[in-house]
Amino acid sequence: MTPGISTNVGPISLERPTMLASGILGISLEVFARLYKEGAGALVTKSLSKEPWEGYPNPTVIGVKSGYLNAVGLSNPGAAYFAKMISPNKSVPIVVSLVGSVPEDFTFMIKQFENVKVLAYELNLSCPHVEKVGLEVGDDPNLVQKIVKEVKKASKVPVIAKVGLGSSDYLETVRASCDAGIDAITAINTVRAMAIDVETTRPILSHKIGGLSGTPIKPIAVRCVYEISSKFDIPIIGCGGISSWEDAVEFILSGAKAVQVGSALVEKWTGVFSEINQGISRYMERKGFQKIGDMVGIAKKY
Amino acid sequence: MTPGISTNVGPISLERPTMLASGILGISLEVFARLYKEGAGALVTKSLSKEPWEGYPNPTVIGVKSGYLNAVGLSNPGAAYFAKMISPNKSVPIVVSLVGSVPEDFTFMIKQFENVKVLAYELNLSCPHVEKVGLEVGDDPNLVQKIVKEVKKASKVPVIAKVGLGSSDYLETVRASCDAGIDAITAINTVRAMAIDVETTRPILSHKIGGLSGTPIKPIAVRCVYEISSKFDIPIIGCGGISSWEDAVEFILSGAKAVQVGSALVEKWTGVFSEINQGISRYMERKGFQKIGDMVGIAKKY
Amino acid sequence: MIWLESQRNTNSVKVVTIEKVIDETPTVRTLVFSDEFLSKVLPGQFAMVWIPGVNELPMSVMISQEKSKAAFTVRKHGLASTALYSVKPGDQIGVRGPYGNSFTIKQGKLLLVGGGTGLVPLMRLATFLQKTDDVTVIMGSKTKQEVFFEGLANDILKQNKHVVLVVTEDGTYGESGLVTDAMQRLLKENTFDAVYTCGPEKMMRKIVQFAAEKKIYVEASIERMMKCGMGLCGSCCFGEVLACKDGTVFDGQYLLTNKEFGYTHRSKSGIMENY
Amino acid sequence: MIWLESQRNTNSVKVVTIEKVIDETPTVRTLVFSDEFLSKVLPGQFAMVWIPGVNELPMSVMISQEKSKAAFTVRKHGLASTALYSVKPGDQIGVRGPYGNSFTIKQGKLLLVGGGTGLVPLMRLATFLQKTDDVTVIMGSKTKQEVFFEGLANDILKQNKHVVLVVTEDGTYGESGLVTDAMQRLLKENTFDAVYTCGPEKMMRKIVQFAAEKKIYVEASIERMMKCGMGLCGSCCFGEVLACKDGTVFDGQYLLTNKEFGYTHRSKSGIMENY
Ligand SMILES: Cc1cc2nc3c(=O)[nH]c(=O)nc-3n(C[C@H](O)[C@H](O)[C@H](O)COP(=O)(O)OP(=O)(O)OC[C@H]3O[C@@H](n4cnc5c(N)ncnc54)[C@H](O)[C@@H]3O)c2cc1C
Ligand SMILES: Cc1cc2nc3c(=O)[nH]c(=O)nc-3n(C[C@H](O)[C@H](O)[C@H](O)COP(=O)(O)OP(=O)(O)OC[C@H]3O[C@@H](n4cnc5c(N)ncnc54)[C@H](O)[C@@H]3O)c2cc1C
Ligand SMILES: Cc1cc2nc3c(=O)[nH]c(=O)nc-3n(C[C@H](O)[C@H](O)[C@H](O)COP(=O)(O)O)c2cc1C
Ligand SMILES: Cc1cc2nc3c(=O)[nH]c(=O)nc-3n(C[C@H](O)[C@H](O)[C@H](O)COP(=O)(O)O)c2cc1C
Ligand code: FES
Ligand code: FES
Repeated sequence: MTPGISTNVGPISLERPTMLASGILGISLEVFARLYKEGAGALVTKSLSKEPWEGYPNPTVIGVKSGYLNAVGLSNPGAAYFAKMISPNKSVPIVVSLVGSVPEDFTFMIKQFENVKVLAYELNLSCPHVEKVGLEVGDDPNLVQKIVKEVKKASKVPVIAKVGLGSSDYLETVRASCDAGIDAITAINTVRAMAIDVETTRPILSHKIGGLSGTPIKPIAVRCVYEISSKFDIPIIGCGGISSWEDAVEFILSGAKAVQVGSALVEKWTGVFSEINQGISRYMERKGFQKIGDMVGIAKKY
Repeated sequence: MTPGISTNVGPISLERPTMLASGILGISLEVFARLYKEGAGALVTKSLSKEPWEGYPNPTVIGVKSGYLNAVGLSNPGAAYFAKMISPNKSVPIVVSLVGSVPEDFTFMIKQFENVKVLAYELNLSCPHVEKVGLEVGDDPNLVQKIVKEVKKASKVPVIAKVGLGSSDYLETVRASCDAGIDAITAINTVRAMAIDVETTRPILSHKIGGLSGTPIKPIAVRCVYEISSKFDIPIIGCGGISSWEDAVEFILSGAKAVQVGSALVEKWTGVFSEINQGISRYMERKGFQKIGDMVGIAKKY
Repeated sequence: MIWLESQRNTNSVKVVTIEKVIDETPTVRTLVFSDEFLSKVLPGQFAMVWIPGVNELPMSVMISQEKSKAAFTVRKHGLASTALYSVKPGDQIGVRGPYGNSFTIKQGKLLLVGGGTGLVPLMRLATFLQKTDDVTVIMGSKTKQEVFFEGLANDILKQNKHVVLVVTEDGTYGESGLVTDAMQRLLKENTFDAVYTCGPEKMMRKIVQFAAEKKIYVEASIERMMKCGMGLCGSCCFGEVLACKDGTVFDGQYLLTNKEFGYTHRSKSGIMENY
Repeated sequence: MIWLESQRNTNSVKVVTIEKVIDETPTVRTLVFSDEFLSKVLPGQFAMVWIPGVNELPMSVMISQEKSKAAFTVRKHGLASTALYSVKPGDQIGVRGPYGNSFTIKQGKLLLVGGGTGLVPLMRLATFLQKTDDVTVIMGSKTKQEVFFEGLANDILKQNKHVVLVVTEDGTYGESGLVTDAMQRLLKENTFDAVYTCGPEKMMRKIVQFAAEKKIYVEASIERMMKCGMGLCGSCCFGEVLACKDGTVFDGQYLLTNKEFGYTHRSKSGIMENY
């Protein structure tokens, strides 16, 4: 669409740097096709598990001052069902997000996608509200290393690890992933958080603790991208609170080669992708940047 | 002032549950006296070090969407100077915040306050932007345990440990503090974060990475208070993004016996303490709570 | 912080206290509460309703007939709706929203076709119509006992030229048969400027087809599994659109291109199921 | 996101481009840039000015005499102010604010006494005065070379009855001596409805005392070490008040109760130092 804003996240080529984040509108091929047409550079699916999951009862997603809390509980129709559903896909760049506890979970799921067009896999090592998967995996660098090794062996397409803030040093999760040959890192997932209603004196989410997303986490996410890109030579996809082109550029300057957008859909809906893309494009023109790569990480030089 | 809202944080008795957080307006006895008169239940000082510190060059504090970033660099006049400055104090409940790297730093500082009226000490184990102190100490439970033990030996008044989200499990910092006999926990400090200006492509804070405070971190802080109070039998002081009585009650319901207010001063100024106190008081009346203790942690029963 | 009502964060849960409970039928109740904000929403908009300790459900915003008050009308069914149905005055529920788009207000000869609690947004719509409109309402239910809102509809439309047609499947009250039968019959002798419908999707599909055949403008309000209500979770996807955000109201022209309409919807895990 | 100017988060750093640099004296320059928001602040308000890669300093908002433009007038001194002084048209600086309260606008016979860059808020104040006011401005500097804003002051007040009195310590221009001498002399023959002052604190203390002795309403704008500018860090504490938030403008009655006024201020680490 707009020239100049194509980007390479390691081996992953994107026409546009603005991706849909995992778990956001991510269960239908038709919706993916629409968002791609409306400007998203790639679409990350809802994190898939071996079996279908119902997720937690509602309330699973609520607003808080300036952001959102969710504990959806990784509801998803399962990898096999999902693979079949997207199998007609020819042209939409879909990144399949996977969640599991042991290497076999992941390799099993990858098998389901054997004959399906997939741009890359994203391993969700950072969901903050489901036991035995997500952050509980990400917090264990040894396990991460094993999983990434097996997944890299099993997958014919690039593999991304999605990290977040857990109860251990997320930079060790990045290190383990890099050591095991990961192709890129997505940072960050939601941050563990909760809200209590003072009238009923109850936690509002049915799972009580969920993940904070949106504007509130942006400065935390920018810091993580900056830290990862300062310490590791690995392509990064920035995620967390991005809702404008300025936000996207902030992540790129701190070291991201692409960005993912989630919560901003609420306020800006599907127009958010082209709005950000056009903003980046105009910014690049004004500042004399030829390509996204020219901007990546330049905030680090100061 | 308002009856019914006095509270006990373990051995620390407060007339009112709303304290001034450390580092906020915290370098002058006259200011403390004023804020006490205006409704604060206690005043926590700027974190003090053995020697005076200039802190980082400006910009040290800036606003971001809906919150604040700071990397003040713990500028402070040093414990000895500060002790002398507040020595005339007779009636203002001052909590002295201390920061250091080894047990001797802390015991040295406590010596300076030997003949000064101090309500309690708060150990800053969680400043996210100064090397060798704060989070770097808090991330090391063994060191925390040693420090707390020595401080408890040296201090004649209660000792609080202030924790935050670092690169290890903050619950281990809490555990180490409890094992060493800490009297209470303050949670949380600011969260490591940064902002990059897209026009100049530079990090804005002179120290680049600072701490996020205000509204954005509230759901994270509530979660921490809830987790600590679910796992440990220790009095907790909640801190992070509190700007209204509803916020304060949310922390109390999740397990805090008192709260600290920082960033809300910007928008509400010194009236924030009595506004919150009155709000809590009216809420208690409406809901039939007799004392703060009746509310503490009741969100955990669901 | 005291939010001015106009600044209210529509996505945050606001707790309200039930003030009045009205029995509409043995299984349907209307719950009335004070909420300036929700009292003013557009016809077709819905709220996410939290039943503390139980669940959260999407509910069309009902009219309350009292200033600054809002209401929901709920049919008891599974666990969550039964819990909501069972609240008493003084109980607290949480609301967030309003969400979704709304019916397009047309003028002239209008037909509203509702089944069961699908009547809720249509009642709200009726209050937005011009006094000069000629309005026909068809309301369907299984049996006499389950008929509700007949009096209310007549009352809302009392200044209009109007007909309220009740249809029961077992013929125990009003006309006998299905709302679709009644509509087909009406269409033989009448034309309409617009048709609005809400109810079971198979019913709506027929209504949309009938209207389309006669080239009458038609809108239907769609239900899907809703978790967030605000366009994040994707659970309400309906072809390439999201029911909570692009809808819930769609026009007939679009609906007839949507392969799911009247046939399939997704479960909580996102698996496609047939109606 | 495009912030409407009215919604701008005053605490976020906004980067602006210097459009014009005016040499006022060999060590003082005025920097002009476009910023609707700052162009409209009250007299006495200040901004925090980021010199990227160097530092951030509090600066009174100067007048620009052009619509939608704002300005700072800076004296080169240490590292940061010299860097700011040295910016060229096209260079970018960051601004946040406005911060602080403002002078109270009185009417009648008014006296403005400024030293050095303390004239900046007084010039802004002059633009807020009524045309019917009788205004005297005393501006002090060490020597002729350092005099600035004389023409500007006359220009702003050209429709007023006014006097602009320049005082140099070495007598190379205007009256010889200190602004306080000039004020004392004026007070012998005149009375005033209000006195406003900004400049070195020892000077301001004398001015406040002189006015107080004559029971004239007086306000002074105070400088302190400022890090946040918004009432968080405490570095600007001045007795029990905070200069950035409770001030920077205080009235004489208060100032004479403040033990620090004219005597002590705090260093970057918070240690009290004498003036
Ligand atoms: C926009 C919208 C407006 C609605 N308005 C009304 C109304 O005004 N009055 C009324 O009585 N009902 C209304 N409903 C239906 C209502 O939300 C519930 O689906 C219904 O009450 C059954 O709930 P349950 O928990 O008792 O069902 P269960 O017995 O638990 O489940 C039965 C079925 O109910 C549906 N369901 C359950 N949870 C949800 C959910 N979160 N979102 C959508 N469907 C769900 C599913 O199809 C499920 O299979 C509306 C639904 C939508 C989407
Ligand atoms: C409200 C306010 C308005 C001001 N308006 C103007 C103005 O319009 N024009 C102008 O030229 N100057 C103004 N100043 C003074 C200016 O902020 C600097 O203090 C001055 O320029 C010296 O800076 P420096 O870095 O060159 O000093 P340095 O040589 O680095 O330091 C010398 C002294 O400058 C002062 N200083 C340094 N940094 C700060 C700071 N962040 N806050 C306060 N004082 C500081 C301290 O007293 C310090 O000891 C104002 C100050 C305040 C508080
Ligand atoms: C409702 C919701 C569901 C989510 N589900 C997933 C998921 O399944 N897998 C995952 O890796 N991240 C999931 N996330 C996290 C997002 O992908 C993203 O990392 C996070 O929301 C931060 O980005 P944002 O601030 O732009 O929303 C979810 C977020 C939300 C709000
Ligand atoms: C400008 C500033 C300075 C701070 N300095 C300290 C400090 O010296 N010691 C400390 O323990 N916490 C310090 N904090 C953290 C606060 O005490 C508090 O934990 C944090 O700001 C979260 O609360 P809030 O959201 O109410 O501001 C500082 C915060 C700010 C904004
Ligand atoms: S209910 Fe979540 S996207 Fe519609
Ligand atoms: S400058 Fe920080 S409180 Fe005034």
